[in-house]
Parts: sequence; C-alpha cells; structure tokens
Amino acid sequence: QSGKTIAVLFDGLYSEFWVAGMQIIKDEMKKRGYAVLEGISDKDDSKQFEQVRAMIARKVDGIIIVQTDSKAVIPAIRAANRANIPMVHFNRPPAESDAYSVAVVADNQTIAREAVLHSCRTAKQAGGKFKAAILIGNLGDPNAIQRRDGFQEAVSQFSDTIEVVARIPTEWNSDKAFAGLTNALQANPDINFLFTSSDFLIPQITQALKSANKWAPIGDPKHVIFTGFDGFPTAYELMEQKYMDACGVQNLFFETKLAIDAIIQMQEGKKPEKVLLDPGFAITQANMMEKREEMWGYTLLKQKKSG
Amino acid sequence: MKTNQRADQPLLSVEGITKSFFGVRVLHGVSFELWPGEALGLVGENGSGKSTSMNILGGVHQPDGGRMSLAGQLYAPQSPREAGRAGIAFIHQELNLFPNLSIEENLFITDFPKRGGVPFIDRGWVRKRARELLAEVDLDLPPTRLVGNLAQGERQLVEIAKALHADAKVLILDEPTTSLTRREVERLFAIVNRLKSRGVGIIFISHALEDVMHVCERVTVLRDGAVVGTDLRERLNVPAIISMMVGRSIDAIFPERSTKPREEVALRVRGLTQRGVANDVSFDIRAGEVVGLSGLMGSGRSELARLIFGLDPIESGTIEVAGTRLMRPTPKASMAAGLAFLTEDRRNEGLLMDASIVDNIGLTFLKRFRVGPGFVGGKALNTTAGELARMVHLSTDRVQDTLAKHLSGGNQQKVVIAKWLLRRPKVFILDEPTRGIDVGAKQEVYRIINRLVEEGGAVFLISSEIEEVMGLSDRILTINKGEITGSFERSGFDREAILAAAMAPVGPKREATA
Amino acid sequence: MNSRNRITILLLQAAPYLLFLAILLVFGSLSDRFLSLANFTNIVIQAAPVAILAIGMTFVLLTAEIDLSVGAVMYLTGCILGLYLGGVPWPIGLMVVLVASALLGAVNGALVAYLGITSFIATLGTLFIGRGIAMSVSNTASVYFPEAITSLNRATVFGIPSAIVAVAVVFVIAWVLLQQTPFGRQVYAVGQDRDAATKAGLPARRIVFFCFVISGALAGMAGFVSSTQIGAITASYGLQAEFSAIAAAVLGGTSLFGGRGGVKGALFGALLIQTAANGLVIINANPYIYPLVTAGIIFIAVAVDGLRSHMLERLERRFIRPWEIA
Amino acid sequence: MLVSEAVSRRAEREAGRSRWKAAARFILSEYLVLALCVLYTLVMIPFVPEIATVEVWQNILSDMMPLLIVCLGQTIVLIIAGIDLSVTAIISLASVVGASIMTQSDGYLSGPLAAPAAMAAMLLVGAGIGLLNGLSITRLNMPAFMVTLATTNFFGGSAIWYTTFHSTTTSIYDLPDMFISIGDRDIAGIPIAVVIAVAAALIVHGVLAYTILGRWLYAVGKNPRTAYVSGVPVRTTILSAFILSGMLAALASIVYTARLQTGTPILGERILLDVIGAVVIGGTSLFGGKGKVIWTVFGVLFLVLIDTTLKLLGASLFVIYVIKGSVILAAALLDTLRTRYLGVR
Ligand SMILES: Nc1ncnc2c1ncn2[C@@H]1O[C@H](COP(=O)(O)OP(=O)(O)OP(=O)(O)O)[C@@H](O)[C@H]1O
Ligand SMILES: Nc1ncnc2c1ncn2[C@@H]1O[C@H](COP(=O)(O)OP(=O)(O)OP(=O)(O)O)[C@@H](O)[C@H]1O
Ligand SMILES: [Mg+2]
Ligand SMILES: [Mg+2]
Repeated sequence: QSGKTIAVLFDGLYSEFWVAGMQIIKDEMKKRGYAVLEGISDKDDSKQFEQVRAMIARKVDGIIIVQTDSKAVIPAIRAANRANIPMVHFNRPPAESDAYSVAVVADNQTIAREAVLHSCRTAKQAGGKFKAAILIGNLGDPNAIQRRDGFQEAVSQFSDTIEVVARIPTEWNSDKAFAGLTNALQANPDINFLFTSSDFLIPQITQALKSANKWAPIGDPKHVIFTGFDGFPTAYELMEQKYMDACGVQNLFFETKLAIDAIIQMQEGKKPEKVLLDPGFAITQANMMEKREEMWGYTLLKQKKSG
Repeated sequence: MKTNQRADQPLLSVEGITKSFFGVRVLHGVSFELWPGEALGLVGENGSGKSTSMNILGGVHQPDGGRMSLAGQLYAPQSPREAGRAGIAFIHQELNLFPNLSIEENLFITDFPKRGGVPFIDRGWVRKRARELLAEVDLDLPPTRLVGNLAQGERQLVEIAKALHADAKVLILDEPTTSLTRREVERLFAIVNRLKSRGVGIIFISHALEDVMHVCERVTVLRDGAVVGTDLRERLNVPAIISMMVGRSIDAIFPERSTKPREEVALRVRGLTQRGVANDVSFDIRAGEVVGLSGLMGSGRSELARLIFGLDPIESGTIEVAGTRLMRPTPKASMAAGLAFLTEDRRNEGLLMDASIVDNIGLTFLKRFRVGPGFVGGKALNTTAGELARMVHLSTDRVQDTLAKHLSGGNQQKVVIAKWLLRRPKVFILDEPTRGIDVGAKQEVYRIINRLVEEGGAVFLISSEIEEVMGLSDRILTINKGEITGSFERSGFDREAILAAAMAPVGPKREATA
Repeated sequence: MNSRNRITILLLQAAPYLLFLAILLVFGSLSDRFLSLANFTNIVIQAAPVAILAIGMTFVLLTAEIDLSVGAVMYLTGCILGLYLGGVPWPIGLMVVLVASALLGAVNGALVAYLGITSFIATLGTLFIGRGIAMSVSNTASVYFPEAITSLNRATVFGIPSAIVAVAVVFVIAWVLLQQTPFGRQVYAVGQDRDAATKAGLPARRIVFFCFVISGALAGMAGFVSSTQIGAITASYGLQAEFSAIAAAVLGGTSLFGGRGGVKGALFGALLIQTAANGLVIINANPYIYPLVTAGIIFIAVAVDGLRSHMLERLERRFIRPWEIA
Repeated sequence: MLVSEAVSRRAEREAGRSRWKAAARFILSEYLVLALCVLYTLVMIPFVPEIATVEVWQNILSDMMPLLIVCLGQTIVLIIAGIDLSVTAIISLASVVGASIMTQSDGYLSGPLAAPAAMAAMLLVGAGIGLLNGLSITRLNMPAFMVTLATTNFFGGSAIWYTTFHSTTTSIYDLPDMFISIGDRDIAGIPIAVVIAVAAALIVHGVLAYTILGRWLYAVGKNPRTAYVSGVPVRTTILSAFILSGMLAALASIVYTARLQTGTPILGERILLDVIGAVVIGGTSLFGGKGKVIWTVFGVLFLVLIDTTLKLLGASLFVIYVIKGSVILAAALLDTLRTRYLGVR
C-alpha cells in the first residue's frame, strides 16, 4: 500500500471533536502506510473547492472531506469523480446529486432527540415545571440545525413539563455562548434544563452556571438538568461526577473506520453504499457503565490518564 | 544693540553644504556664518534653496556633503529632535502645528513640564506660561483654544510663541510674516531685537526685502542653490539685492495697465449676510476692474470670499456673476458661472500635495479635455498644463512627474494660480495671492492679474500687504468685523485713511458710539 | 452664546448617551428583567474583554495605525497561560501574560515604527504567525484553565466583580496616560501629522512603537479577563476580535485616520454593543435577527454621531461677529 | 528661467549616467510584487514540484478571478480613502438572492430568462448596498469603516435569514445550467470566469486611468477639501466608488456562486482580510489617493500563489499560518527596504 497519499480536508478545527477526528484518521492512515495531506477551509466552501482541485492536481489516492455546506460541495465531488479519485464525507453528508461519493454520517437529530428525551423523562420524574434553555450552534451549519431540531422534537413531547425560555445562538463561538447563557440566566434565573449543541461549550457553561450559583450535581435541588452532545472527554468527566444527565454521542472511532474502509474499497473499484450510518447513541446516567467503552471521549481520557 | 561688537567665533558656520533630491542637485555648496546676537537675512528666488538649507540646519534633511559647526562644535543633526536639543529653534514655512491640540499643548508639545517627579503634565504651570508667551506675541486668545479654530495669522503667532519658549541659541524664521499684518510684523521685529540683545543668532528668511533690510545686520543671497554674496546691510539696498537674486534688475514693481474698467458688472453682491460672519455686504466689480479688500487680521476678508464662492452657506443676499444670479452657491456652481477662488490655505484647500503639477492644474477643468464619454485627453491636458506652468514661470518644466509637495513654497503658489487660470475666470477672487513668493514671481503674478483684467476679467484682491492692494487696485474696499466700512477710488488712495477705515467701529460698538 | 444654543449643544453632546438611554428603555419595556442592577453588572462584565481590547486599539488608532493582531495575541498568550502556567499563582500568570503580550506588541511596533511596514500588512502577518504558533503549541486542541484562574471570574473587590475592576483600572490608567502625560498628548500630535511631529522634534517612531506595545499588553489583559470567564479556549478563540475592538473604538468617536478620539469612547462603544446583545437574549428574540438588530443599533449610533459632530462643528465655529451669535 | 533650465539639464545628465539604474528602479517600483511571485515560485519548486504544472496554473488563474473582481472594487474604495467591509455580505446576499430567483426547485422565475434576471438582481443587490453605504457616508457624515461594518453584519445576517425562507437546508441548489456554465465553461478555450474578470479589470483600469471620474477619485482620496474647492463633485465621486465596489462584489458573487453551483449565505464570509490584504500588498494605500489595477492584480496573484502552494503542501494548519504570515512580512519588508534604499515610490 505504501507510496499512496490521502487528503484530509476539514472545514475547521473548532472543537475537540474535529481535532480528535483528524488525529484518529491521520494515525489510522499512517498505520496503514498512507501519507496524509491536510487542508482546513475555515468554513469557506469556495476555498475548499480550491483545495480539492489542488489535491486532484497532486494526484492523491483519496479524499476524506468535511464540507460546510451539503450542496456547495457537489462541484468538488464531480471534480473528484472526473479525476477518478474516491471521496468520502466524514460526518456531514452531501445533498442528493448524480455525483458519486460516500458519506459517513451520524444521525444527529435522532441522537440529540434520544439524549434530550432521557433528560425530559428525568425531569418528568422529578415533577414540577421546568424552564429550558438551548445553546444553538451556527445557524448556517446543518448539524447544528439537526441537533436543534432533535431537541425541539424531544421537548415538544413533554410540553406540559418543559417550557423553552431561551434559545441562545452561539455561532459556535465560546464568548458568545458564555455571554448568551449568562444573559439568559439573568433573564430567567429559574432555568433548570439545559441542552448544548456541542460539548465544546462545556467550560463556558460551567462558568456561567457557577456564577449563577446553579452548578450542582444531580440530587441537589439547584441542579440543572444538563444534556450534552458529541461525547467529549469533559462530557464523560461531568457524567461521572454527576453534573451531566445525558449526552448524545457520535461514535468517532466507528465513523473513522467506516470512512477509511470506504476509501479503500473505492480504490479497489467497489462502490459502497452512498450513505454509511453511525447510529450513535445517547449515553445517560442509566447506561453509562455499559456504553462508555464506545464513547470516544472516554477512550481519549483513559489514554491521557494512562500516559 | 551692539552688533559690531562681535564674539571671537561664529555661533554657527555652514561650509559647502550640498544636497540632491532624486538625483537633482538643489544645493551646490552653501556657506555662511552666523554670529551671536545678529540677524542674518537669507533671500533668494523661489526654489533657490533657502528652506532646504534651513531644513538641513534643523535636522529635517541630512546634507550630501559639507560641514556645519555650532558654537565651535561639529554639528550634524540626524533629526529635528537632535537639532532642537542642540539649541536650534525653527519656524517652518509651512506651519507645523497640530490642529487637534490646544494652543498650550502645541506650545509645549516637545517638552511638557512635569509636576515634581511624577510624569503628569503640570497643567497649572502650562496655562500660566502659555499666557505669558501669548502676551509676548500679543495674541489675546485663551490657551485652551484648539489650534484648528485659529486663523492663519494667529497660527503664525503661536509658532513664534513656541520658538520663544524654546530658548534657543539659533532661531530660524522661514517666512514668518506671510500671514501677519503690519502691526504683528512690527511686534515680531521687537521680539527679534530683544532676542538679538540676548545673544541669540537669528536667520530670517523673507521675500519682503524691506523687512529683511530692517531687521538684519547682514544679508546672504542665494541663487540656484549657491550663495552669490553676503554683505552688511549698510552696503546693500533693495534693488541691489534683487539684481543679485535674479541676475537682472527689476524696475517698476507694479506694472501699468493699459485698459480701464468697462461698464458691465462682472460680480454683483447685494446684502450678503450670514449671522456671525458678514453683515449686509454689497458691492460691484466691473469687468476689467481690480477691487482690493483691505482689513485687519480676522476682519472677515477671507470669510467674505468664501461666502461669495459658496464654500460657506449664506443666510441672505444675492450674488450675480456677469448678470446671472447664483441660486445656491457651491464651488461647482460658482465655477460654472465664471468664478475662481485662490484660497489662503494652500496646503489644505489649494493643492493636492501628493499629486503631480499636471493633476493639480487640470483638476479645476477636466471637462475641457474631454474626449468621448467621460474620458480625459491626457496629452492635451499635459500640453496645456505645461503652457500654464511656463506662463506663471514655474521653476520646473517636469510638470508630469513633479509632485506639488516637492516644490518650493512659492512655486506651489504658482501652481495654484495656474490651475485657476485654466478656467479663464470672469471673476478671480485672490486671497493673499503673493504669499511666500519672490519679487520676480510677484511681478509675474501682477502681470498675470493685469492680463486677466485687460482681457475683460475682474479681480477681487485680498492682501495683507497694503502696498500691493494700493498698487494694483482700481478701487479699495475696507472691511471690519464682516462689514464694509469704506470705499476708495484709485485717485483717493491714502494709506492712513484706508487703515482708519479698516478700523472703523462696527456692530454694537458702533451703535454705542453713535 | 444664547441659552437656546447652549441647550442645543448640550443635547448634541449628550446625543450618544441619549441613544443609549433609548436602547435601554426599549429593551426595558420588552422585559422587566432588563433594567436591573444585576443585569447592568452583567453587561459590564461581558463587555470587559472587548472594552480592554478597544482601549488598547485606541492608542494605535490615534497614531493612524491599525493592529489586526490583537486576537492572535489573545489566543497565543491564552495558550501560554493555560498550558504552561497552570500551576503558578494567578498574579504571576497575569504578569507573564502581560509581559509576553507586550513583547508581541513590541514586535508589531518595531515592524511598523522602525522598519516602516504598513501596519495593516505588518499586523496581518503577525496575526497569521501568532495564530500559527498558538495552534502548534496547543496542537489546535482546547486549552483548559485551572480553577485558580476560572474562579477569578467570581472574585470581587469590595463587592465589585473582578472583571469590572479590571476594566476600571485599565480605563483610568489609559485615560490618565492619554490626557495627563506628555506621552499622551504627543500620541495625538503624531497621529494628526507624523511629518509635522517629527519636524517639531518629537520621537514619532518611539511613540508609535509604544502604542503598539500598549495595544499588545492590553490584548493580553483582555485575553486574561476573558479566560477567567470562558474557562477554556479553542482554535477559534480571538478570531475577528480585532474587528470588535476597532468597531468599539470607532463607535466611540476615534478616527481611523489618527489624532482624534479617546478611551472614553472605546469604553462607551464596547458597552453599547454589549448592551444590544444582552437585551436581545433577555427578550428571547429570534436568533436570526440578532445581527440585524445589533448592526442597526451600531448604524444609528454612528449616524447620530456623524450628524452631531457636523452640527457641533457649525455651532462651535468661532465668529467674527460674536455678538450676533450671543 | 535660469533655475529651471539648470535644474532640468542636470537632471537629464544624471538620468543618462544611470539609465540602467533607472530601469532597475522602474521594474522594482511597479513590478516588485510580480517579481516576488516569480521568486516565490522558484523557491517552492523543490517542495511542491506540481507548482510547475499547467494544471496548477490553471487552478491559480481560476482561483484568482473572483477574488480579483472583489479586489478591484476595494481598490477603488481605498483610492478615495474609504474602506468597504461590506463586500463579504454583498457576496453572500447576492448569492442567495440570485439563487432563490433562478433555482429550478421553487425559484421565483424559470425558463431561459431566469438566469439573466437573477444575475441582474444580484448586481442590483450590490449596487443597492453600495448606494446605502455611499449615502450614509456622504449624507450622514459617517465613517466608511463603521458604515460598512454595520451593513456587513446586517446584510450578512439577512442572507442567512433569507435562506431559511427558500430552503430547508442552509443553501439553495438546482441552479440553471446557463448560470452554472459561467463556472465551468470556456469561450474559445478561455474560461468564462476569466473573461469576466479580465473585462472587469480592463474596465476599472480604464476608468481609473483615463476618465474624469478616475481623476476625481484620486483627487478626493488625496484631499477632499482641495477637491471640493476645485469644483469636484466630491459626494457623487464617493457614492460612485461605493456603488462600483458593491457591483463588483456582486459580480464576484456570480462567479463564486456559479462555481459552487449553489447559493450559500456564508459565501465570502471569510475573505475580507484576503481582499484588503491583497489590495494593500499590491501597493494601494489605505490612506487614499494611491492605487492601480495592475498592482491589485499582482497582489491577488501573490496571495493566491501562496495559498495554492500551501494547499499543495498539505501541511497542517499551523504550519500554513506561520508560512503565510512570514511570506507576507518578508514581502512587506522588501518593499520598505527598496523604498528606503532606492528612494522609489
Ligand atoms: N523633499 C523634496 N523633494 C524633492 N525636491 C525638493 C524637496 N524639497 C525641496 N525640493 C526642491 O528643492 C529646490 C529648493 O527648494 P526650497 O524649498 O529650498 O526653496 P526656497 O528657496 O525655500 O523657495 P521659496 O522661496 O519658494 O520657499 C526646489 O527646486 C524644490 O523643488
Ligand atoms: N474676533 C476675532 N479675532 C481674530 N480672529 C478671529 C476672530 N473671530 C474669528 N477669527 C478667526 O479669523 C478667521 C476669520 O478671519 P479671516 O481669515 O476671514 O480674516 P482675514 O482678514 O482674511 O484674516 P487673515 O489675515 O487671516 O486672512 C476665522 O478663521 C476665525 O477663526
Ligand atoms: Mg522656502
Ligand atoms: Mg484671510
């Protein structure tokens, strides 16, 4: 296999999820004897298109891509098709088109819904009314939208218990998230149900809740029912310390494996399914012990602790 | 003054200074000496290298060759800061003040007094000292006023006050009187004399040769970047200096005009009023006539000109140019009607300093060179600009690639004149048109004015030099505090009467006296 | 000056504050939580990093230069703080951050003042290099701050939250520096006209250099304050912070062309922007209209300022016939 | 006059003596950035040999085009001592407005007129925002930086919101072939995008160098007071600059949108510093009165060249940042050194 090159084109390294994903792919590819070329588009589809063309000019043997926009990536897929270079979308699917590429996707909406549903049930059991807040990601990011929609679906099933009082746009920006949540807690000091569209905002959430004197573990009357998403190491820590109730987890290792296998199959001339699904799962206080081995954050944490 | 009682060594000696800009040599070995307690006059045509020599003395430029010594020490300042520390104070031809700061801050900007040990400005002391300095130059303004709100003349006085504070060994005055009226000039001379008696050496640059002869013990004449002679005042006279400067003699300074004013009115102003600026100003200028406007500093001469040209709004009154009334005067509309206006603020309103001579000249009338829709015929423009440059006797003919900021002050003024001549104005308002230009060039300007008038144009002339106004005008109006206080026909020109009229009380004072 | 004129001038001078008041009233009428002391405290705390950044930027803007690298300085010094100074007491951490960021500012200053590179390009270059180094030391991963630093966010001095104390200290020092010291007045002179300042004998280069040092140091300070707030930083930290800082400074009346403005305006600008953002969250507005409303408020504020200075200029002009205006 | 003759004669003599030096100066002054591009390419060949291939240069050319179009507008605005931060929002809003009109899934128009009408609408969006910018600056006395900062936030936000009414996802697809062909077809072997950009560059160059408006633009940039006193319609000139900049940004949006075959509201969100950076690296001054199309072309080439090599290098982000920053600094340093030691520009 040696002498082959693969391009890994991400749209940003804005959270631990992508940093870890990039690292796992790179390690895995190197293990299999590939050279890896990187490219970060900084959420600029136009720039990413240019990167794809540059990689085609470099005659790489495969492209793993994370685009920003599901439709704007299609010309890039076509270009790769023309050059006969396999292309796999990591974690974000492209829109329907006649171009051929394989997408490894997590079911964001379902995962978010399942995780939030667990928290909703917890709330219902506790009894009383709950005031909910959601930290929304970038309104231009489909994953952010799906997670918001998953949250929406879940809470609307519990409309008698839960009322959404704050929708905080973060633009995936930690300052904005911190300020937004602080302000929301100011406006609604009784918020006691919180969903974040990404675990990378956990430090800011912690800070804001501490300032509002609402940082308390499960069981404490001040506890805010807290649902995360992504499965970060910090999320696992919070689950373990009983600050977080549930977390939607994307199975990063599984997704990486799917992506790499797909590339190799395509190089061999096979045509895998266009969409390979990572069902993901919701890790909750209830299933934490049996599910944690599948949680990438837990694995990374374990690695870090062991050295 | 004991000017003949010389010290045993010169305060400053300059030997064989040379300097080139962009490969063009402008100084060919300038040498002179300055003794303590004397004033040395430095004269020469525009572009002869006076300011450049002084800029070298003041550390603004570094010479290519030659040497200087100050009080016996070798002196080679690398920056104005070093020059200042060595005891050179310099009032630049283009004033060097900061309009965004107050008078007092401008006065002490380089060396604010600090309050005992702590690094804070001692505001109380600053205020007190500023008042003293302003009193010394007879400028009655609060030290906290922004320099941006001062008239040109006032700024010049602030510069002088600043130099007084510097307590220097050598004081360079590069055309310090261009915006001052007689009274302030006399005041300045008194200051100069006082400094001389303290042993300060003064270099005095001016195109007003009488002034030079009045205050300077010796005069050095520059021509073409080299010294053509230095001599004691007693052995010189103005015509001799002029012929040294220009290489020929100049006789009648105000050339005769061959035509008389015509009947038709070129500019008619009626009841022009703007609260706080002008009150019920009415006058006519006929075609072929020069009307001078005389007044004290701050009397509102420039303001009146700006109102007429449409630079400032007017409340009431009418302006007619050659019979057509200007409805809402703006520079564009005024120009279309045939007005032209040479402003007194050359640097900020007259020139594009970073543009070439051609671009400056062409700016007023680009449409004249239009070829096709909106295009400019560059060749035609260059040719015409070149002709105009020659007409005003600009010192360079490289009009396309010389930037305005690289011209000497007087030559800049000629460019401003040329750019308005391009429009062949029916009425030319000239605010201090000869400021900073040499005798030869002045005569040139006078000729240009005459030619314009002979061809049927009208001129409205504002000048602080009363001789100039008297020498050129067919009629003189006097103004005080925005009101016309007198009108004199050429036959009745009388210096004292004109000055008296310019000081006639107006406004509430007049009512009080009435 | 008659009394009507005087009132007009006073009103015009107060126009930005009146606008501020209007915004407060609008949000106040939409949510009863908005007009509370606790919420104002919040606004000031949240505005603190941008305000500090904008105060530093004001120095640079006053000299007619620009500093695009402040966000990168925040990120880089934040990484240093989080990665290498986790164990040390916070005052030492803060000192190191300030020294490091001042050094980065000095690099900018040297490039601009002594090597003569246009500041836009010089600081664009250092922006890239600074972010690059920060990414490499952090390996683009999140950098978490220890409890010792994050708990500062909840610390108070005489009951005043730490972030407000930080802004107040920075503001007072900066104000005194600009208004009451020779250096400050010379900054205005250099910004108005660099050539004239040199001719007048001012050390123009050194002054510009120090303004960049100040901007750098305050970027580090702003980063420190925001670190105490947000607890962790990622690769996007400080991105476009330069625009927020410039916006706040210019909104407060500082000119991009130098010589005009001051730190009071910077503080005001930062507060105004933050107030708008805060109000929108408090009234639970539709997230899509956030940028529209904030932009609208900025626009109105700048328009009011433009008209105001135009009218003030006219009213405050000196006149030859003063008695007619009186 | 004696003086002038003497001075010019001396000048001629000196010019003759060092003709080669003058030639060197000439090349260095206007073409320094181009020379740097060549130098940079040569240096990079050992690291990325692909840089010497036709395919990569085709990519560079095509990547340059939309950026160049935006930069042309920015050049005009910088010449009048303004700045236009709103170009990014114009690109985004024009993109989604145009796409919403011509998309074949539920667009406002269909048939052969859809694409031209959509493009006209896109240009109108640019002109409209430019007009708003210009009017705010000239009539309301507002600084260009703040005006365009506010409009960029406003219209950038509007673009995202607008998209939600026309698409269930975050972008608008299914654009007519006629429109898409702008992104991937040729005219006589030359890509349409290149034709558009070159035409735009030639027109802007023509305006700046040969028209009355061009001279007014420079004059206003050098000193608006003097320009006003000299009868230049200062307000109209400023207004024209912003409208032109807006329309050029919209034109760039057409090329970007066609290339991605998608209208997206975050198109161009990230290119602001590249736009201003390219123009300023080319040599145009942020303080007005100075700037040329050819400089901007070289500036854009320089930036795109750096970006392309770094893309080909496939290095990690931080390496790319450090290299890019260093190259920009090195170029700027060279520029000042030559100004200092050769006294040019
Ligand atoms: N910075 C500069 N760059 C290029 N040329 C310059 C520069 N400064 C002066 N010159 C040239 O040097 C010559 C001498 O100019 P200088 O200003 O010394 O004249 P001057 O004697 O002071 O004239 P004036 O009486 O008009 O003030 C002029 O030809 C001028 O164009
Ligand atoms: N009472 C005053 N005394 C002196 N100057 C004043 C007074 N009021 C206003 N000024 C200033 O003087 C200027 C008005 O004088 P203006 O320039 O019109 O008069 P001028 O006679 O042309 O004077 P100059 O000799 O400066 O050309 C204004 O710029 C104003 O700032
Ligand atoms: Mg001179
Ligand atoms: Mg005057």
